[in-house]
Amino acid sequence: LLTGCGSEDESPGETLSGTITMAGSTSVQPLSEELATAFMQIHKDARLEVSGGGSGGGIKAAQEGAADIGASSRSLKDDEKGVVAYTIAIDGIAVVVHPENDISNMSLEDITKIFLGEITNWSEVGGEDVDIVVVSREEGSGTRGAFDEIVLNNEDLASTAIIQNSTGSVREAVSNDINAIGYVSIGGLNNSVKPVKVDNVEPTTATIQSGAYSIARPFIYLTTEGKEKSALTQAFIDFVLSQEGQSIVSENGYVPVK
Amino acid sequence: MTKAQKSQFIAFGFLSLIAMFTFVILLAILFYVLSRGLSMISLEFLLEHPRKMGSEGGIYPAIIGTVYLVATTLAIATPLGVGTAILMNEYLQDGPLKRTIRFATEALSGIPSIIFGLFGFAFFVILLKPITGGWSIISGALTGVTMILPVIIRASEEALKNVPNSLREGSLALGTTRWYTIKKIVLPIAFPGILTSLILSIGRVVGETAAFILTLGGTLLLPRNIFDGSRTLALHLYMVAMETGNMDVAFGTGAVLIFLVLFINFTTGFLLKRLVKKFS
Amino acid sequence: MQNTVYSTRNLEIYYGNDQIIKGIDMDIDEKQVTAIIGPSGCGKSTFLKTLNRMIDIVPNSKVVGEIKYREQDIYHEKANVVTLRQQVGMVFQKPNPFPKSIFENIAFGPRIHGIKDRAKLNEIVEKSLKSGALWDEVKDKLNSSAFSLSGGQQQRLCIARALAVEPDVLLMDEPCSALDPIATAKVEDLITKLKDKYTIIIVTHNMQQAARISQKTAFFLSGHVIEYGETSQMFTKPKNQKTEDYITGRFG
Amino acid sequence: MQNTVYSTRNLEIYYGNDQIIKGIDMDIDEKQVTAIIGPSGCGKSTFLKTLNRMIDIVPNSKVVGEIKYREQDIYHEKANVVTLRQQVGMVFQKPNPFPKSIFENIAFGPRIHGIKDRAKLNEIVEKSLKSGALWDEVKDKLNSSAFSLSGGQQQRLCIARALAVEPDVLLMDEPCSALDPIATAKVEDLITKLKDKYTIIIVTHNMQQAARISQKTAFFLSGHVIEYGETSQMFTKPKNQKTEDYITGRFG
Amino acid sequence: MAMTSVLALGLISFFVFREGMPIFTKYGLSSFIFGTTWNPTNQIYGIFPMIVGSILLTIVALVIGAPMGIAVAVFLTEIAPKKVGQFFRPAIDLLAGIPSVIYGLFGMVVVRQFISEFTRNHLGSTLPANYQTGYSILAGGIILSIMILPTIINISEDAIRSIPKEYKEGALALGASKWQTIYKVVVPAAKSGIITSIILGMGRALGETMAVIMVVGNTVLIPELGWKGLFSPVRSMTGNIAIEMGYAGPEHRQALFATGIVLFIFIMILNSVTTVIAKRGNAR
Ligand SMILES: Nc1ncnc2c1ncn2[C@@H]1O[C@H](COP(=O)(O)OP(=O)(O)OP(=O)(O)O)[C@@H](O)[C@H]1O
Ligand SMILES: Nc1ncnc2c1ncn2[C@@H]1O[C@H](COP(=O)(O)OP(=O)(O)OP(=O)(O)O)[C@@H](O)[C@H]1O
Ligand SMILES: [Mg+2]
Ligand SMILES: [Mg+2]
Ligand SMILES: O=P([O-])([O-])[O-]
Repeated sequence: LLTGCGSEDESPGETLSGTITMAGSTSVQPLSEELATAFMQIHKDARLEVSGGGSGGGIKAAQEGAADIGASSRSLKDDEKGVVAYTIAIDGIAVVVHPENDISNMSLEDITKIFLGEITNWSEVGGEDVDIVVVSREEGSGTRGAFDEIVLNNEDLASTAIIQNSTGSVREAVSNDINAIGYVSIGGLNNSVKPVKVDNVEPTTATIQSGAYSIARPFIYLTTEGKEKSALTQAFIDFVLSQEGQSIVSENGYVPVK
Repeated sequence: MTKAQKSQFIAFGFLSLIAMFTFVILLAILFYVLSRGLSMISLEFLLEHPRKMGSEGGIYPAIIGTVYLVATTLAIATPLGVGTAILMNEYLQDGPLKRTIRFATEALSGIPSIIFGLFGFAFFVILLKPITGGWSIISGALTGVTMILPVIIRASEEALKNVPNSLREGSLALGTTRWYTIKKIVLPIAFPGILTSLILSIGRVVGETAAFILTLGGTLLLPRNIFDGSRTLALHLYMVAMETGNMDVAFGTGAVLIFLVLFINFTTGFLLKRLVKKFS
Repeated sequence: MQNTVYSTRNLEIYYGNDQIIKGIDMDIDEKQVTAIIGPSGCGKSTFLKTLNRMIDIVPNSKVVGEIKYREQDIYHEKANVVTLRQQVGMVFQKPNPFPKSIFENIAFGPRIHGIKDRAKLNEIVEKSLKSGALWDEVKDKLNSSAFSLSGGQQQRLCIARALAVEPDVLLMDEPCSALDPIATAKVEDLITKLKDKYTIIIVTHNMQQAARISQKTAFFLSGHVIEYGETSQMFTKPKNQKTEDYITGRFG
Repeated sequence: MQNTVYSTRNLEIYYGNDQIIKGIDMDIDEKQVTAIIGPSGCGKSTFLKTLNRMIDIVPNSKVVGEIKYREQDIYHEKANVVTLRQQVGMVFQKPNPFPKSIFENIAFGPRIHGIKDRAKLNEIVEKSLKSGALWDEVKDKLNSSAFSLSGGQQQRLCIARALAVEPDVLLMDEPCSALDPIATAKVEDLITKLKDKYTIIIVTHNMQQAARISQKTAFFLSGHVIEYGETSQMFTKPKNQKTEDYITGRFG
Repeated sequence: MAMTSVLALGLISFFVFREGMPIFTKYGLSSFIFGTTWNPTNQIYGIFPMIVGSILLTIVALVIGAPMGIAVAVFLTEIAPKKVGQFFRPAIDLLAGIPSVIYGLFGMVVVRQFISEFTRNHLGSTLPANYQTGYSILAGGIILSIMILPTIINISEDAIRSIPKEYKEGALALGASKWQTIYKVVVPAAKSGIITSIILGMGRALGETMAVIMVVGNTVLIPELGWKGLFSPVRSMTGNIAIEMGYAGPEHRQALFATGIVLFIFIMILNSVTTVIAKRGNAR
């Protein structure tokens, strides 16, 4: 049982084997799974363990070397040092409501007000006369960080918001509640929730790429600064940024960076 | 009816009702989870690898991960736990040492699992990463050991206590040493009880999530050895439900877990019955 | 004059802070039956357990004073308790056979003392069961569980088990109190036979039993030996008023 | 000629498949002490427990035959066991006070039988404790825990507790076997006093006790009544050889 | 070897305290415990809402679970025929063996949904919107109450069974009915064991993590006073740790370990209370 727990022992040129662990953003996670699966199909002896945790954890894991690759779904802040960042994709954040909610378009301003708690009833934005249930992500989430920055200008979220700790559970909470509003990675959309247009712009890869849809953020892979990457880690990052890797990115509904 | 009889009638009726209600709750939970989960269970579900973060495909790696974790945890915890129990019950007299161990064991058994998780994360995952490989089955198992140790110690002690003292006296009075008496008389009799404690702790490991979410890593890949990260069935259920929202897979996993628990309980029940038989 | 097997001097025994035995000087002779009588709680069992140091396993027990077994101080720091217990067998109030076969119960002792040879073991088992007056009743079912025996048979099995390690002394703590009259009679017969070869010290609640089987009797009361002497004399003309009160049933 | 309180006919009692009492016909008289003696396991306690149907709570117990208490068939389907137990009090081998105060122990019975008035309760408690020969010893600490009393006091408390519901009969199962000689003497005195007002049926292991306090004695052996008659006669000239063997201590 | 558990306890305490203490020294104990704002991004760490949340969840769980558990224990020990008991025992063992995530899943899908529909349909006009989602103290309390049932039942049952049968005989022989014997003698005598069972159940409720996360909404919020508060979403201390641990930056992580310390101390207090009660019980 006592074999291969490190990735340091490969010399380049041989077939790639060993383990790398990736941790962090739950928004990046589905994409990472796809990329890792494709990569492991080429390199049968390689093992890429993908786990969640959230962007904050991903950054931290990369800084400390707890994981070989950290994943974040927002850009780094100025004080987040000690890591090397690779942007691997651009992702939009879709504002979602229950599929039976009549509203399909909202202004960015209204969305801001709803999440700040200044608008509390759907009738104020043209819907039925019922209270709005706000669903947000937890502290440390990259999606939340990006959303707070772009939509809330870093003001405080309404204190009454329901907090869910992954893309999937926000989607679940909104899909179960006709009065709810939330936000998720567009790669995490499915038909259990309805994305709304923001200022008449639909959240799609095309509108994000063109810049017309403004609520977007990068997906970033991070490695520890000043520590030599293992051949496997390097090979994986190279693969992700390659033609092949980037086509997987767009196949999964994200905007490629190359 | 006299007054006393009347109030007895009412009280007993009421208590019986509550008891039935409890029973119904259990049935409702079981029935609900199984009715939604059973249709998911198939050979493919059990033997395939998951796809799309677990929302498609099967749960094979989680099954194997569970087996690995349970085996590793027990392999470490059994000698420690049973050994401690023997020491506590057969050798140590009341004194500071015994009291310290007793205190520690009791304190450990009361600590919430999330604290074990915090500790396991800081100690086994981060600090001992060069040895444990960070998030890995061994990190999870070592964390699990700290959790189930009190269960094993206490239940084994109980089993040892149930060995009538007269048998120890009988053996010692023939001029045997303590260890010989333990080996030849006490342990064979206590064996079913000790085994029961081990199986109980399997249940604990199988059902635990909070401690393992911070120590196992939660990868969907099949573990190859104990230094690989992994996820257990319970962790898989949680992650699938929370990250992907695919409740069918979650309930399918839940149904498998329930079968596992049923199996565990059945086995302990069987062992306990044997134990009882031996002494009556 | 017979040899002295045990002699105690200023023997005091404590459980925690409770003094149970309060200074006993007593010499016990070889190859006869010495009975210990006295009301419940007076310390009979405690005293008996001290003679083969079974009291060691009682938490917080403390023994002060001197006990010599065949001139050896058994509480000397170099004393070997395993050897002592091999020489001083014990039979308990409730029969306590091991949950094993009849054969294995008897063979248990010899095995630990190193006898492995099957033929030899067979021989010991037969001999011990015969000495225990049980052979005829069990010879056809040596491999049955000891629990299949009746209470009286179990008690004789325990005696046979003690005999199998060839002891010098047998301590018995109310060996008949869980037995019916017929089983009691058999065990009493056995004891009477055994006294030719072994020194027997027996605790009993049954005055008549003491009178029937013992040569010497000690009357214990609250941790003291009130009277100790020839059984025949003690039951006919006790010297002490308390002894008389006790044996005539005025209390206890 | 005295009134008969109990009469049993063809009484058989079983635990599961074991027949413990094997057909007993016995009449027990009013306002005297009837002692039941016999070796351990012969069924004394079982018989006693049947008289107030406490045996009902033993799982798998079965009673066959007839027991009449003051002309009433107590096993009749309409018989009220609560009333029966109120009339037939019981005192157990080990004193069993409730973990409550002395006062509450005595007041327990009256309370469940509906007495709520505090003054009335006070009066009953005092009277019962006096009848139980305990009043002087505890009158200043009625609110202390019953466990603070000595064993003998606890046993008298239990007797007083039984008296507090004004019973007709008192059943006592070896009430002194856990007591020291002095406490025993006090309880025996008490019993002797009580027999003027109550019918007392007492199981005892102590032959002298039976001789001292009872008017009639029944000797039980293996579920049969071997001999039943005047105590004085039975201890001086028993009719049956087995009785003689037993009371002279030849077995048991 | 026997020191393993001592070592484990020592290590756990050491690590949790070492990682968590800096927060106390930096921001002060009282602002950490009594602060009502939790905003790690801006270095504001107040866990008072989580403390309140944990306590309220525990109270609701006990209010529902304790009477039920004790009732079942009394039923099983004193009333139920043996056959019924044989039915129940495996059922309770099963209840104890079901992993907490299954309770969480059931709670999330069934209980939460039910509460949500109930509030929408019947209390829609009186409750604020975020009290109508079903993610609530009530949902958490219900799930926890089921989860603590086996603890309460088993330990109370043991306590009741270990009452010397002499007490019962004493009462019955005085002509008490079975029920009078139970509530006047048996239950009072088993009191310390029953209280212990409740405190242990309390510990279990306070320490439960995953099932709680799944049903309480995890909002950092002090619920309204009064019955409406039942429907409020909350976050527990355990939930706070589990949700944010993965994400945490250095100081944020310390704050989570500090939450662990507070939880740890709560549990230690409960443990000592049980020890004291057990001692008192034994002393009798
Ligand atoms: N392990 C123990 N710890 C503390 N006290 C004990 C222990 N064993 C016995 N005692 C107490 O010591 C005293 C003497 O006990 P012992 O068993 O020697 O009495 P005994 O004469 O054999 O009585 P019995 O006839 O009832 O067997 C009693 O008061 C008893 O309660
Ligand atoms: N609850 C029970 N179930 C089965 N058998 C029992 C039960 N109680 C007693 N017995 C058996 O019934 C027989 C008579 O018991 P009982 O208690 O009546 O004897 P006793 O004459 O009172 O003896 P002692 O003097 O030891 O108290 C014994 O063989 C005993 O083992
Ligand atoms: Mg004794
Ligand atoms: Mg009896
Ligand atoms: O899980 P996140 O991508 O929101 O950090």
